[in-house]
Amino acid sequence: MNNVDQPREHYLNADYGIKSWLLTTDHKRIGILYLLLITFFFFIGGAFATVIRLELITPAGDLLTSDTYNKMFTMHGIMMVFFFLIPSVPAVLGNFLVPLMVGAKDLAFPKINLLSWYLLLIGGLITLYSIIAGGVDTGWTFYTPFSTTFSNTHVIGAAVGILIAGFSSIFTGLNFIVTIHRMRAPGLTWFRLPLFLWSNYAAAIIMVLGTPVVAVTLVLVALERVLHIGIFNPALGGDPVLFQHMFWFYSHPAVYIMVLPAMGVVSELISVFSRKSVFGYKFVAFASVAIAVFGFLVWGHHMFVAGISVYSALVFSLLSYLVAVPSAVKVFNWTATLYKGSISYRTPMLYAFGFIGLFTMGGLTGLFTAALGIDVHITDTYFVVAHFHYIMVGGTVMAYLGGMHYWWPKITGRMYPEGWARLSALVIFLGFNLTFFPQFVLGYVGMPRRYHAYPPEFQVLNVMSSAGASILAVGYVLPMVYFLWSLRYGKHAGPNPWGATGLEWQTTSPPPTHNFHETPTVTREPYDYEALPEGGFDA
Amino acid sequence: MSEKITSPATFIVIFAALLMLTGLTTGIAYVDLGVFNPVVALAIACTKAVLVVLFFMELRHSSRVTKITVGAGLFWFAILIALTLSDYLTRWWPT
Amino acid sequence: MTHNESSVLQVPNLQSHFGDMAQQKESASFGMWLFLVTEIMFFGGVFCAYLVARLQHFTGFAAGSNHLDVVVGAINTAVLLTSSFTMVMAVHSAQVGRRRSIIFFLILTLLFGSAFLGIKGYEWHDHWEKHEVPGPAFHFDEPNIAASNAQLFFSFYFAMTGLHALHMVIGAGLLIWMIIKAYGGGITADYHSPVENVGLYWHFVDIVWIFLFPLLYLISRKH
Amino acid sequence: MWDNLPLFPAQASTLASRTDALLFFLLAVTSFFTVLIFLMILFFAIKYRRSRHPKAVPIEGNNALELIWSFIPLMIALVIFVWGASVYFSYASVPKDSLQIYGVAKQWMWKFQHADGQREINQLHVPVGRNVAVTLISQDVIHSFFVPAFRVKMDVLPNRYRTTWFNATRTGTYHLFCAEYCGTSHSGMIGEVVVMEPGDYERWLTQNGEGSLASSGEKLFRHYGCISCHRADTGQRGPDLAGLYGKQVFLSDGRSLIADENYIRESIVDPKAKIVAGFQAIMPTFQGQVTEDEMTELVAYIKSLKRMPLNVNPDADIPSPEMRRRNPEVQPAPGEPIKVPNR
Repeated sequence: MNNVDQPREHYLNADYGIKSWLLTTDHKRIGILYLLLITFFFFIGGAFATVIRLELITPAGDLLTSDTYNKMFTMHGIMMVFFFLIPSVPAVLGNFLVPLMVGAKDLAFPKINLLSWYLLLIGGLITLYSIIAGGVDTGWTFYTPFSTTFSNTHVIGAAVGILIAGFSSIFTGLNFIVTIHRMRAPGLTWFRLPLFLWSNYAAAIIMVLGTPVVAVTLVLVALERVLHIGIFNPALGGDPVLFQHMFWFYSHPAVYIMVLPAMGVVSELISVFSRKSVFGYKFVAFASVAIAVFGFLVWGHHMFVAGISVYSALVFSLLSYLVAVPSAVKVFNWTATLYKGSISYRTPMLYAFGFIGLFTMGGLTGLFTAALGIDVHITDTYFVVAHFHYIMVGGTVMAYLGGMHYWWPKITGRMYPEGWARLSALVIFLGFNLTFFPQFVLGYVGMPRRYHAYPPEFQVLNVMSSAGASILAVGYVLPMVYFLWSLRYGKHAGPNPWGATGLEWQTTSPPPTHNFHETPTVTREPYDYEALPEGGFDA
Repeated sequence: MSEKITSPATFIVIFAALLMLTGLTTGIAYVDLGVFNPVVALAIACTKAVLVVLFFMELRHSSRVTKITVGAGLFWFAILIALTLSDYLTRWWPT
Repeated sequence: MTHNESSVLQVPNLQSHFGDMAQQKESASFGMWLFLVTEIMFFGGVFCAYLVARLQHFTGFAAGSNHLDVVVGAINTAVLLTSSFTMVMAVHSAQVGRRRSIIFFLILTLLFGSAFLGIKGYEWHDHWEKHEVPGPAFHFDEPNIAASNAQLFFSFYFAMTGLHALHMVIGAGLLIWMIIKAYGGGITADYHSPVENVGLYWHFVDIVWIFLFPLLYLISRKH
Repeated sequence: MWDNLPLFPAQASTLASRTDALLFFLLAVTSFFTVLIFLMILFFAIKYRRSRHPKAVPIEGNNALELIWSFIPLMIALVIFVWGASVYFSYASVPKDSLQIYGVAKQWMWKFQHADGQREINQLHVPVGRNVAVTLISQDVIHSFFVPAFRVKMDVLPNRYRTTWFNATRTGTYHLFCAEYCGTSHSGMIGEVVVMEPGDYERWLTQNGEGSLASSGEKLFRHYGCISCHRADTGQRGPDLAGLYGKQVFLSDGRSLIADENYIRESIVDPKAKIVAGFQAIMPTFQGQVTEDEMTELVAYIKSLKRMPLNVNPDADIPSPEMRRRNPEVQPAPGEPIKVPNR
C-alpha cells in the first residue's frame, strides 16, 4: 500500500473524447458529470445571492426594481435547493462512492443513472431558460394563488424544470436503494456498511417516497395556469392551504435529503481522522433511518400561522420535537468519537468540525421554530432564513466540501494543497457565521423575509450580513482554484492516503473502470483501524 | 431462486372474481346505504387491488424486501392522508 | 444477493456489473416495485387533494359525480381488467417460453388498453359537448347546487383521468416495445424480466383505475 | 436601545412578554448545549491531537450513554413543546370581549375598518390595555398580518375570514408588516399600528367617524335588495337573519353548522353552497358585485342583528336533522328564525 503503484489504466484514461463522457454508464464518470453540472448551478445560484446581498446593503430598494429583486431570491432558492443542494452529496459523492463502498462494479441500473444526469441537465436548462426569458417571481415555494393566478412570470417553465429534476432525484434514490440491497460484496452485512451508505440509503427513501408528491403538486400548479381548473384557487372553490400541505410533504423531508448524506460524510471524516470507530455505530445508523421516517411527519410546522387547525398544529409541533432526538444523538456520538482518539487536523476534519458546530446551531434554532408560540413570531422572518441556511449551507455545504477534499485523491488520484485548503475552510467558517448569525437577530427583531426594501433600523445587521457574504464568496472560489491546480500539480495519491477502512480505499486511485481488480470480500467490522498496517499514510 | 409459475386456471378464477366485484360494486352504488356507500365501494376496490397485487403481480412469490417496499408505500400514503386530515377534520373544533 | 465473479462469462443478456442472472432479475424486479411505490405517492397526492376537496364541497361533488355515466365506467373497468388478464397470460407465456402466444397476448393487451382509452375519449367528448369541461364555457344547472363546486369536481375528474390516461399511453408504448422485442426472439423462458416488469407497470395502472372508478363514479350515487 | 442596531424588538403586548419568556428559556438551554458541544470538541481535539496521542483507544460505544443523551433532549423538548403550545393557545383563542376591527388585505395595502365606521389605510389605531380582535380577509393572494412588537402574525387568506387578537400594553407606534410574500411590492405592504390611551382613542374615533360599520351594512342590505327576501314579517323566500350569528343552522342536506363570518360570506358569494333547510336555492350569487369592503359591512350588519324577542324560545328542543327529514312540521316555517337553545 505504498503510494507508488499508480495504475496504468483507470476510469479517467480508459477512454477519451466527448462521447466517452456523455454516453458513459460508469458511475464514477457520471459522478464527475454531476460535479461539473451542479458546480455550474451553484455559481449561478451564488450569483443571485450576491445580487440579493448587494441590494440589502441599503434600506431603500435602490439597486434593483422590486420585480427584479423578487426574481433574484426566487431563482436563488430554486437553483440552490433543487439543482445544487438536493443533488450535491448524493449525486456527486454518492454516485462515485456507493458502488465502490458496497464492492460492486456499478450501480444496479447504470443507464438509468445516466438518464438521471440528463434529466437534471434538461430540468436545469429549462429552468435557466425561464430565467433568461424573464424569470420567475413566486419564491421557490410557489405559494398559490399567487403562483397560479397572479404572477405573470415564467412559472410553468420553472415548474416543469423542477418536475424533470425531481425525476432525476427519484431515479437516483431508486438506484441507491436497489444497489445497497442487492449488490453488496460477500461478507458486507448491513452492520458492516459504512455510515455514509446508511445515511444515503435513508436519504434515498425520502427521494423515492417524497419527490412524487411535489411532482404531482407542480403538475397541478402548471395545469391550473394552463387550463381553467381551480384545485388550489380560492376564486374557483379551491384551497390554497392544501397546496402548502402537499408542497411541504416533500419540501420538509427534502431538507433531510440534503443533510442526511452530509451527516454520512461527517461520520466517515470524524472516524478516519480520529482513527476510531464511530461511537455507537448502530445508534448513528438507526438515527439516519429514524430521521428519514420522522421527517415525513412534521411538515405542518411550516404552516403554524397559515390557517391550519390549532389541534393539527399541536400534533405537528410535538412530532417535530421527536425528530430533534435522533439529530441530537448523532451530534453527541460524533463528539464522543473524538474521546481518546488520535486526532488529525487535516482539511476534511476541519470541515467536519465546522459541520458539527454549524449544524448544532442550525438544529438547536430549529427548537425555536418548532415551538408553537415562538414560531408565530419568527416564521417568515430572517430568523427562519438564518436557521435553514445554518442547516443547508452550514451543514450540507460544509460536509460536501469536506467530502470533496477527503475523496479528491480517490476521484482524481491527486492530493489537494493542504495549506490553501485549511485556509479556505477557515474563511468559509468565519464568512458563513458573519453572514448568517446577524440574520437570527434580524429575524427576531422583526424583519420579514423576501423584503426588497426595509426600515432603516435594520441596516447595520444587514450590512454585517452582506460583508460576511463577500468573505464567504472568496471562501467558495478558493477551492475551485486549487482543485483545478491540483489536477496538474497536486501530489500523486496512493490508493489509501488517509489509512481509511472503506472498500473504496482498497482499490487504486483513481479506480479502474470496473472498480476492483477482483471482487472484495469483507471479513471485518467497519472502521477497524487495528487491522490496517501501521503507517504508510500521511493523514 | 427458482421461479414459481402460476397456472392459467388461477388467473382465470381471479379474473372472473375481479369482473364479479366490478359488477357488485356498480350495483351496490344504486342502493342507499347512507355513509356506508363509500365504505363498501372502497372496501371492494381494496379487495380487487389486493387480488391484482397478489396474483397478477405475483407479490405472493416476491422477496421479503419487495413486500416491505409495498407496505412502506402504503404506509407513507397513509401518513399523507392522515396528517392532512388532522388539519381539515379539526379546523372547526373550538379553541 | 451477493457478487459472484465466476459466473460472469458467457451468459447472454447478463449485464457485466451483475454477478449472475438471478441477481440481475431480482434487482430489476425490485427496482420496478420501488418505482411503482413512487407512483403510489404520485397518484396519492391527487387522491389526497380529491379527498380534501370532496370533504369541503360535498354536495357539488356528489352532483358532479352524478353526471358521469356509471354504465360506461363499469364497462371500461371490465375492459381494463381484461387487459390485465391478457397481460398476465403474456407473462405466463413468456415464463413457459411460447413466443407466439407471448406476442398474441401482448397484442390483445394493447387492443384492450386502446379500447379503454377510446371509451375514455368518448366520455371526455361527451362532457365537452355538455359543457362540463372546466373553463369559461362550463355550464352546470341544478337546483341547490353551486356550479363552481361542480366545476371543481370536474377539474379533479379531468386531472385524475388525464394523468391515468397518460400512464396508459406510456404503458401502450412499453407494450409495443415488448411486442417488437418478443418478435425478434428477445424474450425467452430464460430471460423475460422485461415483460414481467412491463406487466407490473400495467397492473399498477389498472389498480389506479380500480380506485378511480368508485371514487369518481360510484360513491356519490345515493345522497 | 441603539436606534441603528436594535437587538431586541419592543415588547408591547401581553403576548410579547410570554413569547419572550419562552425565548429566553430556549436561549439558555440551547446556549448551554452549544457551548457544551463546542468546548468538548475543542477539548478533545487538543487533548487527543495526533502529536500527543498517536494511538487511538478503540471504544465501540456505550448503551447507557446513548439512552441518557436520547432521553434528556427528549424531556427538554417536551417541556419546550408544552410551553410553546400554551403560548400558542393564548394566541389562537380570541377573547369574547374583544374590540372588533375588520380589515382587508390586498396587493399591496392594508385597509382597516372600525366598528364605528372609521376607515384607515396602512394604519391601525387601537386603544392600550384592551383586547382587540382583528378579522382579516384577503382580496387576492395570501398575505400575513405581522406586528413584531406584539409577537403576533397571521396569514390572511382569500375567501376566508380569520381573526387574530392582541392586548397592547404600551402606547406608541409599531411596525405592521406583510410577512407572506405577495408579489411585486411585498416589501411596500407595510404600515403602522398606533397604540393610544383609551381617551385618545375615543377622541380619534369621533373625529374620524363616518357612521358605524353596521349602519353602512344596513344601507348595502337595502341597496342590493337583500331586504326583499330576508325579513321576518312577510318573507317567504329567504331565511330571516336576525340572531343568526353564532347559532346553529340546519341545512337541507341534513348537516348543520354554526353560523360564523365565513358562513355568512359564503352564503353571499355562493348561495347554493349551503341551503338552509326548508328553503329553495333561488338567491343569485353576489360574487364580483360586492367588494370585500362592502362584504365586511354586510357581515358586520348581519352580525349586529339581534333576535326579536317575539320569536325567541330558548327552551325549544332542537329538532335533529333525522327528525326534520321525517316530519316536515318540525322545520321552522320559512322566514321564521331558526330556533336553537343558547349554547
